[in-house]
Amino acid sequence: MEVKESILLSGNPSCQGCPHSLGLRALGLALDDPVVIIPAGCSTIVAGIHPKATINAPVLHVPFASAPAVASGIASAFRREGKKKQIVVWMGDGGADIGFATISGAAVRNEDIIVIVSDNEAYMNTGIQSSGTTFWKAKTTTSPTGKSEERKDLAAIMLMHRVPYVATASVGYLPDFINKLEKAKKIRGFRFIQLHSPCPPGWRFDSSKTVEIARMAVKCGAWILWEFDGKLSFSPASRPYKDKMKRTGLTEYLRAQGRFKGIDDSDIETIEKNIDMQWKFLEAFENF
Amino acid sequence: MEVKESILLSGNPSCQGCPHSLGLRALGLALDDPVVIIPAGCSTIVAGIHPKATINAPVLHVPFASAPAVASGIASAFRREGKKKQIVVWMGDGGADIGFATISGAAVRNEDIIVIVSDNEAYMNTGIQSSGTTFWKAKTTTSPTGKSEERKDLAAIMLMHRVPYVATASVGYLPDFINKLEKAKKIRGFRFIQLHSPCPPGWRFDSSKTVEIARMAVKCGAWILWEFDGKLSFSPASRPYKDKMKRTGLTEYLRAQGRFKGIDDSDIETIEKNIDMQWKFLEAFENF
Amino acid sequence: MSVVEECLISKPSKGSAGKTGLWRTYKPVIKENVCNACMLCWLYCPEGAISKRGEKVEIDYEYCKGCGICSSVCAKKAIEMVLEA
Amino acid sequence: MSVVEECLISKPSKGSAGKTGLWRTYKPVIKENVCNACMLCWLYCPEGAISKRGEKVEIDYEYCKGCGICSSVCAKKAIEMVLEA
Amino acid sequence: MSGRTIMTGNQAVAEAVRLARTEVVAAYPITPQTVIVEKLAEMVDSGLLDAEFIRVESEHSALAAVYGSAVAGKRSFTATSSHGLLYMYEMIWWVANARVPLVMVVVTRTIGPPWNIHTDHTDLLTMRDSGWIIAMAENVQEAFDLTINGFRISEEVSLPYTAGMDAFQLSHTSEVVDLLEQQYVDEFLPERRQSYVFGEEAFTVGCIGPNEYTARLRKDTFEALKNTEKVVDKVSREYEEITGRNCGLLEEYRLDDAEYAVVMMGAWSGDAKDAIDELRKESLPIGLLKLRYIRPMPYKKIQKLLDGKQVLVLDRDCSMGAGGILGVEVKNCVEATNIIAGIGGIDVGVDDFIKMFRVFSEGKLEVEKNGVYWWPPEIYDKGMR
Amino acid sequence: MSGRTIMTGNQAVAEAVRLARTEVVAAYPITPQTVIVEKLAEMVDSGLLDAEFIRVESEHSALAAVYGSAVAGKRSFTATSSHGLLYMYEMIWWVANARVPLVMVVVTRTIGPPWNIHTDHTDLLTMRDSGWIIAMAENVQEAFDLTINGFRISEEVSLPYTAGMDAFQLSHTSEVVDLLEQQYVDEFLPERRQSYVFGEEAFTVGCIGPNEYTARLRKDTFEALKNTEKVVDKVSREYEEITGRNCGLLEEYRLDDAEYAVVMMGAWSGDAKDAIDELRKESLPIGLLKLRYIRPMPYKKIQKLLDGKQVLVLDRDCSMGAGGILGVEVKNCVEATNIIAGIGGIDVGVDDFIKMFRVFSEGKLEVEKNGVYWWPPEIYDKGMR
Amino acid sequence: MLREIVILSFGGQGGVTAARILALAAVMDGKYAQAIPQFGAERRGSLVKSYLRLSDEPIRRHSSIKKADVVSIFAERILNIVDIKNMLKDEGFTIVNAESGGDFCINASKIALNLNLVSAGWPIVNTAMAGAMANTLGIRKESVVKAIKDTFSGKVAEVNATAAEIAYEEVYECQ
Amino acid sequence: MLREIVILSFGGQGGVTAARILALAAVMDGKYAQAIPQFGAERRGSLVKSYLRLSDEPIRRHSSIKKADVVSIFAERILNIVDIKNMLKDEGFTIVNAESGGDFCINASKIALNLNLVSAGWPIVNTAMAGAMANTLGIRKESVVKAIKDTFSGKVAEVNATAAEIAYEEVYECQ
Ligand SMILES: Cc1ncc(C[n+]2csc(CCOP(=O)(O)OP(=O)(O)O)c2C)c(N)n1
Ligand SMILES: Cc1ncc(C[n+]2csc(CCOP(=O)(O)OP(=O)(O)O)c2C)c(N)n1
Ligand code: SF4
Ligand code: SF4
Ligand code: SF4
Ligand code: SF4
Ligand code: SF4
Ligand code: SF4
Ligand SMILES: [Mg+2]
Ligand SMILES: [Mg+2]
Repeated sequence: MEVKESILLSGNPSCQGCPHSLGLRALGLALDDPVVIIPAGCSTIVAGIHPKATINAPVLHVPFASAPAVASGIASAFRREGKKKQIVVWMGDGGADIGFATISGAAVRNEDIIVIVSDNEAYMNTGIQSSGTTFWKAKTTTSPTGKSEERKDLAAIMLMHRVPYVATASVGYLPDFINKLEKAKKIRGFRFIQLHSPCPPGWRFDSSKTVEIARMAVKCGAWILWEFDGKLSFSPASRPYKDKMKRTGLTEYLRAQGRFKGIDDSDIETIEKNIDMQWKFLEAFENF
Repeated sequence: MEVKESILLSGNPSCQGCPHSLGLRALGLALDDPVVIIPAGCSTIVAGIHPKATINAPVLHVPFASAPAVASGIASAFRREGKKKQIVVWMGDGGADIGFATISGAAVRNEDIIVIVSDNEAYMNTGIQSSGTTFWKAKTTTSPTGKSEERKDLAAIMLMHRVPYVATASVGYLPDFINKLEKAKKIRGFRFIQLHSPCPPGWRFDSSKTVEIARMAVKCGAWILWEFDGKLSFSPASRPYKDKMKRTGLTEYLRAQGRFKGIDDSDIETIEKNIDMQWKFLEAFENF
Repeated sequence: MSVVEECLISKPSKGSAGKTGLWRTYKPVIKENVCNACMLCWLYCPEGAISKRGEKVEIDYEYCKGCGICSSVCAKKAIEMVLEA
Repeated sequence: MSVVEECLISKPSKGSAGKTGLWRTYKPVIKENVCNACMLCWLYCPEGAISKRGEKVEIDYEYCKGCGICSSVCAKKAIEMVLEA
Repeated sequence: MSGRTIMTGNQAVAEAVRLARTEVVAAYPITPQTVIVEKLAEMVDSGLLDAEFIRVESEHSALAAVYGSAVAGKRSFTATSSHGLLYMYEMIWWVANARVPLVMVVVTRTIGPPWNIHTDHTDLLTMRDSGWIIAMAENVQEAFDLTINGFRISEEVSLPYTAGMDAFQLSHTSEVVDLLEQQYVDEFLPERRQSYVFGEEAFTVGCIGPNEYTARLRKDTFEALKNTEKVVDKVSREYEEITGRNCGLLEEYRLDDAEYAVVMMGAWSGDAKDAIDELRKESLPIGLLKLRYIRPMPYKKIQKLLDGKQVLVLDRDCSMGAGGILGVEVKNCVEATNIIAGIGGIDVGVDDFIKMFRVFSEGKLEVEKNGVYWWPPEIYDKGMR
Repeated sequence: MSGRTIMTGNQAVAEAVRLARTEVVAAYPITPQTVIVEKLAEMVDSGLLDAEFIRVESEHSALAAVYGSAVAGKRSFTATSSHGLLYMYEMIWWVANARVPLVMVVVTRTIGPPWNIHTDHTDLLTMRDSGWIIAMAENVQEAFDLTINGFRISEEVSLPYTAGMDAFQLSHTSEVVDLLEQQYVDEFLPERRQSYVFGEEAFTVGCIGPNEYTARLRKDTFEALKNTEKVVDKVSREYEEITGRNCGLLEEYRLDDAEYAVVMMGAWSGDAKDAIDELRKESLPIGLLKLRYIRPMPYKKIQKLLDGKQVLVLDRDCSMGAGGILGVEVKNCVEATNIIAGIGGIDVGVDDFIKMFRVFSEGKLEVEKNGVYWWPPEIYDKGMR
Repeated sequence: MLREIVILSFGGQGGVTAARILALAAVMDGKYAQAIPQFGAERRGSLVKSYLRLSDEPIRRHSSIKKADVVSIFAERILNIVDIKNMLKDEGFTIVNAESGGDFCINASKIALNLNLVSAGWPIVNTAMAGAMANTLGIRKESVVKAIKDTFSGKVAEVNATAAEIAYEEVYECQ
Repeated sequence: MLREIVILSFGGQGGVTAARILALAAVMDGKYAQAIPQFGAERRGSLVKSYLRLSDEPIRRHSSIKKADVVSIFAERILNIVDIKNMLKDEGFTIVNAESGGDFCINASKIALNLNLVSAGWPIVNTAMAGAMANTLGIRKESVVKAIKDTFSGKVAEVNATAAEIAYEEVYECQ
């Protein structure tokens, strides 16, 4: 493995074991010249406390719902100068709720930007409230007895926007995420990656387990790594789990997290069914 | 055909041959007790000029991006009273641009409302500007030489929201639209219908041709009628055109509209390819 | 009625845009002998200006805007569009 | 520097949250003899606190927050988490 | 829960909303308002509050949703702060023009950039033209009281009501609060009233039409808001009878015999009172006029109370290119000096006020007419790095 | 295109944006601003304007997009109106606090409900606290001139700039305009300047941090905006040298020897001038002070010009529960009577002004201090149905 | 001297365009002018009001015209549905697209039909009416023609210019 | 009399909770009290300041405490990284979770560990510290215990109450 500096500097205000930090580090390893647009969210804090900044690249903080639009403007400006930098929107799943029209608008315009949703399945910066992507039955401060709705499948919805590149990734599989970024950076137009980002305080697990939990999600099939670049394919880490028999540890995955405390077997069965559905759905696409 | 009064009263300010009027009439024929929420758009005008109102039902005008959220609040209020009326959001494709986060949010919450996007493929009320759903190559005042991006596939995107009911419809096939509304009204939760609404001044065709143009769109396969209520199926009017050979008149469909003036054969070929893709995509779903 | 109601609440009534029959350039005229009262024109009239009185199909010329859709959807070609005087 | 720049522009530098090494409860300690310098821990350290000096893998204790991810991802089990004094 | 306890401002507001038997809550989280939302979600989830909680996807939708429930006749509540308030700004105007009663709490917070979560009253004051009734709490008790008063007043005059409370200084600070028993709240809050209810009758709300209708409606709103002065007087007297606590338009503190009068609002008024007590010990004749309501702005009362005094208006907010917002408004009816302080959450305490008031009374704050004085001068003098 | 022609306000603005060699335009349609957007889209499409046009999906995104292009160093433009302005309100504050120069035209329009597309200045004035430079055109020529001036001034002081123009009365009315040749505009508009450019250097804009930084930045903005008075003076003199047309902060019309002074802004000022000419014929000593800029608010100049006169402030806007917005502001520095008229687009013409001014000069408009007078009284007196 | 003109037409007849053409023509004559469309949503076929002001001095007012010096009526039918008197000054005059019924008359429809200026069944009378109005308002024929050619292009410009020229000549006093 | 107390702790140690418990206890004693958390983003492990005010009269001020009557330090390490003097009034005193180094000392960590009050490797010292502080601040032991039981529930409440009781008794003057 080539050891190089990333853009994320040590001593920043992220929590111990923060998934956004993992993702931002990988981002810096994959892209040479990123310009990063960050709407409100934990990453706002991770990005540093004035007068010091965490990220060694141009970074612009922007209002919560605005990031892909601001990025569109920057893309226009860069185009007029022939500037070739990668314009990256780094946002949370909450940003994708309030800003969904903005993401969708930029996608429909096929703006030349990369939008990454670092998805920790809740509004963490404001203290763990339910978002669209919050897992069914997960306890948050606005769903104290567990969320009653299914999670929103952001990546699939973006796929239907018919943009040139859509992928899922996970902080448990950084080389895969880096690969995807490297592929994405060679494509022009709107690129979207949903990065699965288990959060220790938000999901209630020990800070040492961020990577482990992320991997459990993939192994039990609850988080599926795939990529669309004209054609949909499952990523190597997820490929084995097309075979349902190979998926393992759903119960362990759920029980390892405080947010699922009290979940019962019939709930787990329901979740399993939904997971099967999701695989079937993606397979239908794979063959399309 | 049973002749009854609809909710749309004569002598309202819609243009001659207005598709929204057709849609609203059908709405009134299908639902017994609708409550209609209308964000900014041509329908704002169609709804009447104070102190007279066009629609013989409770109607609430609301800000452009807010309709599904306002409807959510009304649904909560009705639920507390045990009131059983159908809450219908009647919006344009422009409302679905600026308000896409709002639609998506209500869908994710599975709110007990029907959202109908009467899609005339542009911002008509403000004078024919491009929207997300504007057809590729269509001339609008903000795309004077033809729109450069593909149209946004709203219904497919809503399908990915995994809500209980999603359908497309057309003002050229009102009995089909009425059927769908009748089916939708029996389902609880979030229901979405994208209604194809050719607009005489906006698309530049004679006011007598609204229905004709709408039917041409279906016959050439450019607009596909389908329905998802747990399972996706093609609607009777579109079913024949699964067979590509049966699709007819794409060139005629396009040339009948002033907005496509100057479109050339290679453009039409591209459009045909995209139409084929769309059918393939929906067929993949049909079998899923 | 309070000022709020007076200014914010509009009541359903025909002709909120006035007598829209005035907008017409062409006037739809039903050939009674050809019409079979299938009511397709009624269904597709965006104005709701067509109705059935007994077995007779009628057009409300006070409000019919003359769009011509009725004529175009009538399978029997029973509606003719006539230039207004 | 203008007031605008002074107040709005932050410069990249380590320790924007101070010496975050102070946050630790447990301290990661590398067993040099077990470590094979695969650098997995470097890749997955969310702080970027791990580096390679020559063939040696080093942890920057000034900033390492003690999350324990390095220890958990090390296939060789070469990192032990030790309670801070 | 009733009797004396300690609570944060956010908790107290949630408690007030519960006691008011609110039926629909929709809100979107934003620091430092979040706890209100969480508490209410919890109360609804646990059945402690028999209401619907709508987990909307933005503030625009939060106010839109409670607009929907309120216009359909249900007592409704939301809360927000800063960027959330700005994001729902279109809806703010809409609900006021639609004359729909509902209550919103605004936890006042600085507007970015830079991102800053601390108190500053500018966000709340962006609402001042729109037709909302606007109150501002000095402490947790007032946050609780005003929220309850809010439902009553809002429904009586058919206008939306907001109560502001300072970020952290009230929202997150635990203070002594005297709660109310349900039965008293029930007595104080009659059945919901509103000028029209949507959903049953076939009518349309908000059609375009001749301009005269808009104009008439605006004047009616203007008058309804002016009339709210009297309603606040009446309602706060009633509330005082029940609780012994007055939540009227204004609070006078040692103002009667004062030669110098300070005008301000919000949590730091408490610090100013302590400072005034100190200065009174030195026989400086200074007093305070605390604005508990900014809309309606009780000009006449203010003018009467300040007549003949040297007036200092303290703003924790700013209208760029004009002055402090309260400064501009108060100068409408009396001559005054204006200080902008505590901007961006800067801590301003008793010692600061003592200094300020002293300098002011010594006539050394003489700034250009319509200019303002920025406090504390030190931090503006030189660079900070 | 240059020389004298006739154009609507919307067309003239688009022309000014073209002449300024704007590089990025992002805007969202709303009546009555739409034509600006359409014209610019057409110019870009046809190559007449070498710029990028971003077809955003909302106003929030429109201002966000030009924020992006402007912060990255490009001359950028957007336009909006009413609900569009309210929908982008969060971004309005953001770009001002970020000190990014750009120009936006606001076609002033009534806020709903009821839906109403006619003029009313309240929308524009909701921006008055935020740090934007705010101008208001009287006629199509001024809309053209102010747009060009806007780029110059905005870039010189690193603050965003907006010019308002009345819905329909200017936006859709064709009037005589003297256009400028490109070379003069090029001379008048130097290379773009701004306080920092984003995109190349590794730094972060807008991090949270100690409150002092926020406070310092706010004071700096306040001062930059105050300083804009001088910049407007200077720039408008330069512009006058080139064009013979002055676009300074204020315009005096027969004010010198007037005993009665009217203060107002926008398209109806022209009608007021005609009315003044009529009344002067009757030897009523009345004059007009037209505000061409509302931010910075040139209090001192206003005070000096109005000193000793009987002042009438005319508002086509309203701050509910307080008064007309200009009324409140002007009363900050002089005593004045305040009329709110033309609300919701109500037509107010020469005859109305003659009546108003006469009644005023006869002392019959005496309203309660801080109260306002609603014009025309007829429409408020009784029901309308 | 300021002259205030109201044009009454049906949406789609081009009343606003006529006002703009006349304003432009007046400017070409060295005058000041202002053309104001009806404010609001205008639908094809609905009754539309447009305003035109002409003056030797800069025009400052922007309000609508309540009492006009001239009212121009683009369709004879309008005479039956609008109370023209009410919007005309005592000394004002009307000009109508009809054989009679106004102070000045012109059969603009016929001119349009003859030149095949038709859209969706309707004769497009705006340029003919502009020509006729120009004459009664003292605007030079060359200016109207030029204004029309600046407004339209190619063949359309030619035909419309011809319509205006014919009407300019043919307009006559009725009573 | 108004007394102003600053609590210094690491995020996760529960400094804010301690302040709230003491405030509640003081109210139970018939006093007035106010507990203010550090304003801003608090991360596990980072240094956190909380404020506590106690008084016989209603407390009106809401600003932070710059010079405290009492500074309470939840971890010995903090002594090395913070200049305590600077935030303490001349006549003020400190109370430290340590065997020495403050005016008052208490080994709260030991008490917590003994009671198995541990989370993520850390002893949870807030209730023990609350107990110790209560004593030095003149708050009744019963009130702290009750305040703790009002704050937590079940077994957790019991153990924490015990911690407070022990610390209440064990706190001692150091120097
Ligand atoms: C308009 C607006 N509303 C609300 C907020 C408050 N807010 C800041 S961050 C955040 C949640 C962020 O959640 P997410 O995007 O998932 O990021 P995370 O914190 O989980 O990384 C919220 C609600 C805001 N800054 N602006
Ligand atoms: C926030 C906001 N932005 C813009 C507008 C202006 N506006 C009103 S209707 C409309 C377009 C409507 O288009 P669509 O939804 O497609 O409806 P249609 O008119 O085509 O029926 C626009 C942009 C508005 N009312 N509010
Ligand atoms: S809450 Fe989670 S996502 Fe946010 S900074 Fe902490 S670890 Fe990272
Ligand atoms: S423009 Fe089209 S959609 Fe709008 S009212 Fe006219 S016909 Fe209907
Ligand atoms: S569609 Fe034709 S046949 Fe049928 S009812 Fe109408 S006119 Fe008669
Ligand atoms: S012409 Fe149009 S409006 Fe008239 S009856 Fe036929 S369909 Fe209806
Ligand atoms: S992961 Fe383990 S083996 Fe690899 S470099 Fe780190 S400590 Fe050494
Ligand atoms: S404990 Fe965490 S922060 Fe420290 S070196 Fe290991 S991974 Fe990095
Ligand atoms: Mg998140
Ligand atoms: Mg549309």
